[in-house]
Amino acid sequence: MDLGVDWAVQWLTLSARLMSEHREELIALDRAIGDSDHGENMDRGFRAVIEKLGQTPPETPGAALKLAAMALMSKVGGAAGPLYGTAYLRAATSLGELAEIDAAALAGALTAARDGIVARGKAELGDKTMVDAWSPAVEAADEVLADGGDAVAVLAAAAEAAEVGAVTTDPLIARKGRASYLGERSAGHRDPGAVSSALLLRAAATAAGFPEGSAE
Amino acid sequence: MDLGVDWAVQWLTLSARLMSEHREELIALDRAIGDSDHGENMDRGFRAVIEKLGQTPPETPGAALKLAAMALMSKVGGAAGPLYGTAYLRAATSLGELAEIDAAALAGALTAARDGIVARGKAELGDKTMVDAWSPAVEAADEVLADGGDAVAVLAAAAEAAEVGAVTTDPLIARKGRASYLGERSAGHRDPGAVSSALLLRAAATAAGFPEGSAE
Amino acid sequence: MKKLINDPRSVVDESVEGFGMAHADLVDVHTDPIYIVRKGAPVAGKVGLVSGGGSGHEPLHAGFVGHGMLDAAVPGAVFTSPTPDQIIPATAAVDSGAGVIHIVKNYTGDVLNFETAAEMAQAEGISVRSVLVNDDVAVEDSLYTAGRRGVGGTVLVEKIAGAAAERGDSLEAVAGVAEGVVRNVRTMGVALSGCTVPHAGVPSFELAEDEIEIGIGIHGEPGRHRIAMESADGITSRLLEPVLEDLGIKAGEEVLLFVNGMGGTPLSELYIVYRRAARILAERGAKVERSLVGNYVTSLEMQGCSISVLRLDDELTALWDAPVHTPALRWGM
Amino acid sequence: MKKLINDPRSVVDESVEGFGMAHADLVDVHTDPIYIVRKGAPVAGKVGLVSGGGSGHEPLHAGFVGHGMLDAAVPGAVFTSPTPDQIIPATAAVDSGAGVIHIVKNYTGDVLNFETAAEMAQAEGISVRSVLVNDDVAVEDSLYTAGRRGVGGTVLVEKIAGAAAERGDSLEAVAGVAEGVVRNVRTMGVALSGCTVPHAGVPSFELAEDEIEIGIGIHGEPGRHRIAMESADGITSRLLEPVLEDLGIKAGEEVLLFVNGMGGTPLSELYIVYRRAARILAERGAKVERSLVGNYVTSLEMQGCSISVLRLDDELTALWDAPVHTPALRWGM
Ligand SMILES: Nc1ncnc2c1ncn2[C@@H]1O[C@H](COP(=O)(O)OP(=O)(O)O)[C@@H](O)[C@H]1O
Ligand SMILES: Nc1ncnc2c1ncn2[C@@H]1O[C@H](COP(=O)(O)OP(=O)(O)O)[C@@H](O)[C@H]1O
Ligand SMILES: [Mg+2]
Ligand SMILES: [Mg+2]
Ligand SMILES: [Mg+2]
Ligand SMILES: [Mg+2]
Repeated sequence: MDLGVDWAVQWLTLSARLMSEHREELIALDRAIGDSDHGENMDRGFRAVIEKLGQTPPETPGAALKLAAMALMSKVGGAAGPLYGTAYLRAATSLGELAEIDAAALAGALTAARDGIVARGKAELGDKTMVDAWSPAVEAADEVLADGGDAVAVLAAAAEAAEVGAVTTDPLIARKGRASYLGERSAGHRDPGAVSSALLLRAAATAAGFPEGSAE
Repeated sequence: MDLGVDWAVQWLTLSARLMSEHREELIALDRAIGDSDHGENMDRGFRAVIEKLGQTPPETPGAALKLAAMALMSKVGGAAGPLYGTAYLRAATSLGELAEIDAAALAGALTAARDGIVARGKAELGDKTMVDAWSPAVEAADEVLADGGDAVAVLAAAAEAAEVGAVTTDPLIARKGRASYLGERSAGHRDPGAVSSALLLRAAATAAGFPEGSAE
Repeated sequence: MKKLINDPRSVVDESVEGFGMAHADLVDVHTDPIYIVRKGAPVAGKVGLVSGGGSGHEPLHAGFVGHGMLDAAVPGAVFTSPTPDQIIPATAAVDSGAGVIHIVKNYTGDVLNFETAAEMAQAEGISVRSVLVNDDVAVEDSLYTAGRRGVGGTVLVEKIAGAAAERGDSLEAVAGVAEGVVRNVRTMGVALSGCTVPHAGVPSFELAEDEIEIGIGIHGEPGRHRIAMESADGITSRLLEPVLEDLGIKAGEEVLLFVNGMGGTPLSELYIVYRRAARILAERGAKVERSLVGNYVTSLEMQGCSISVLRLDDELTALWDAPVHTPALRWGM
Repeated sequence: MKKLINDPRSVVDESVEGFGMAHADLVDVHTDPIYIVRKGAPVAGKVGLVSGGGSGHEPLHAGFVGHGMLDAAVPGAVFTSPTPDQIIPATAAVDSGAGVIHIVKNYTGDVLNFETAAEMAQAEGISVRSVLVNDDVAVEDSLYTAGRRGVGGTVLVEKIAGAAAERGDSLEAVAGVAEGVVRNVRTMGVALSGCTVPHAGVPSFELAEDEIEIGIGIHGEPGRHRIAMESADGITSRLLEPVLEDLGIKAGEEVLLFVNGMGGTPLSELYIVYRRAARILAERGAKVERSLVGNYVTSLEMQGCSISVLRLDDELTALWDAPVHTPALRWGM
């Protein structure tokens, strides 16, 4: 099953709901090794996305992601704003004008998003950042694609891998972003950006109908 | 038994000890209805008195009290500094050059001290100030004198009455000093200056040999 | 309560010493007894301005010693008024022959100690005039109190009287200007937390997470009453309305609006209070011609603020605008 | 944690609005997106200076907009760097054609947002140069960190670069001056308490009654390590020694000593720290030629301080002394 603009809109809508529901949790994670704002930033950013979606309904998945990129870039701030902004913008560019996205296009968009984050933030795997969620997600997506899975399966695998990836940040010592100032004291805490990334990918899978029935 | 310079020096020495021992208690009383400094002020003041006593040993009771007055005036600060300074100065003036003080001279000195406090501070009985300790003390001293009591008995009665007087400040609403800003919220707390006054008069009686044997 | 101090007993000495080192171009610090004098004082022909009071209100008073403001400041122990043996030499040090003004906040201790010092300075041949600051509308000025306290408005009195002295006004004229400010300034304050006097070691009072003290002074003493926590806008009305009522501010009048931090409240919050206060004044038709926002008359690390309003006229505005160069207030030079 | 606010979501908007009302003679406040511009900007022929960052550090940055310092300030949410859609119009508003400098504190968020904005402003034809401030010696500048943070030294960079811009230096020259300050300033900080971000509602970290955090940044983040409480003198050595070592200050050198309060520590305590720091410098034979003591780069109501040392030369001293007229720093005019 390919995914259209409805899926993209639903993804962003679910993302906003998850960011609002997990706002306090993300703030608490960021308090431990950062500055207590990640949940507030993401919540504010996705509220803006929803507002923009209402004003100018997009016509393609790519347009929806571009709109999200702009809203995130101008409303999230901090490190996460430009990183997510770039990720969504690169994904949008990779999707181009496509009305329906198949598994290959989707995996390509995920790769573009991850590469955008890396290009901007220069973080490597294991630096205890959102890259630790995105990289395994991209790898899992590519595997499913190679195995002939469909778009929904690609998203499901990506979401799963991102969640595992977020958990793997627990013992790491941060080398990028604000948590790196803590040195060894950053170990033993989960990276907030990796958690928000996993939530966003989970929203993408749910919007595509996985695991709870099909998206409207 | 008449009282000489040894008594006066002993009085001041015991006063310093009591101020140091009751420092925290006086701070706590002042915290409730004032600004948390009375115990610190009195302790600092009487340390200065002791230092001066060591430098220039006085020859008469009056000289001892004058020395104390000067030290208190220059080291206590706040409301209590000028009030006690005036009290001790007026008492010293009233005693003049006397080498030995009898009951009458002593009662006169206590009256002069109390009048000095009233002249400076303009507080009346019941205003919840140190006057509520000094006025009953002076009255009790005068009664003992009228009944033919000696100097030690005069001091014992004064100390007793001052303690009772301090307790009577509990329910009062303050009308003078910092506690007056609290209005009705000042009721239910004991006035710190009345308590320090009672302690000082208790020291005078103890120095005179009442109740625990004679002073050295 | 942790503090950046070495010993509670040496807090004032060491702080004033550091202050003197940091501002050696502006002040001389005298020790034993301790007082701070404007560099080059006495200024020939100029009336000397001396103020003082307990420590713990920094930058008041030492921070306001310098050109166009105080000639000397006399710090007592924390929250304890200074003693005559400090006030007298400070007074003598700034007397050029033109006389000296004592600016005294209305507290029993300050009044008694300055009174004694003034008497003794007079006896030494110095003309001394005392001006009492009592701007706190939280306290009723009645037979049943020690009278209204001197609080935030003190800094306005010191600045404006300082400008009058600097331009060469006589002793009586400077005193008249200072009294004019006192008549036209009122203040009210709020505490969101108590503060901890170093030698006491425990907070002056404890407030629950939903309580605030309205009508506080500047010595960590409890206020007139305790109420439930409110929004910044609500608190601002509560403070400002009695100030405006007591002053009788009418439409068309010009004022200086002063939002003062008690020491532990971020500047950003003071501006939120300023915003609402300026709007209330605008709604009443009053014109905010000058403003001051910041920590000027503090209570150690207390959280809270006070709002002062000064009714301006052309004379007061000009004196406010006159150059001032002190560690904590500086403009025009 | 009680705060003088109305709604955690409107703290920055309302505070900046109040700031604009209180300083209407010096600044214009733009809303949606929010940024603050010097009155009369762009100044013809002058290089524009823009800085910004998360809110919660007041008076940084808006308090330093005015003659001789910043042309614009761009405040983000509390402790969150601002976004390109704020930075771009602020940059455009202060460009007279001579180009604009972005003074950026070295945090991933600030760097990325300013980088994006600079790119886009360049695309619109504005010459933009970025200067990165990274004065915090608590953080090792290595492959394993995001590099040293920008902290207290930022205000010195802004003042001195502002003076260079005001005297008419070119874009490259102003950038060179700013980079010279960055090379010669180092800072280290301590927290005696955490601070509470309004939208978070709980303190950024909790310290026991006998613990302090050494090597903190300015965002309420924990420091490099936690130690037992010490005397002010002990803490001062702990902060100052690494600063001096990193700078390599030698006998005979001239420095500016800056003791900065984190927001909740009384000024009197900052002077106690200053006293010890000045003595340590004197013992090393360094000359404290200029000083600054106060709350300039804060972390909301955090208790603690930072110590910065700037190595001076005649040029930097002259630029430091040049007139400045902003809400929070003013002299010479
Ligand atoms: N260089 C980087 N590369 C990738 N991700 C990063 C980088 N720096 C920070 N992050 C991510 O950003 C998250 C923090 O975002 P946020 O709290 O919103 O911003 P800030 O750190 O500016 O307060 C971190 O948890 C981390 O996942
Ligand atoms: N006008 C007054 N007359 C008599 N005693 C007074 C007066 N004002 C204050 N006092 C006394 O002074 C005491 C407070 O002393 P202290 O705390 O040392 O000074 P301050 O109030 O200046 O902090 C009060 O408890 C009260 O007994
Ligand atoms: Mg963060
Ligand atoms: Mg007291
Ligand atoms: Mg006192
Ligand atoms: Mg942040």
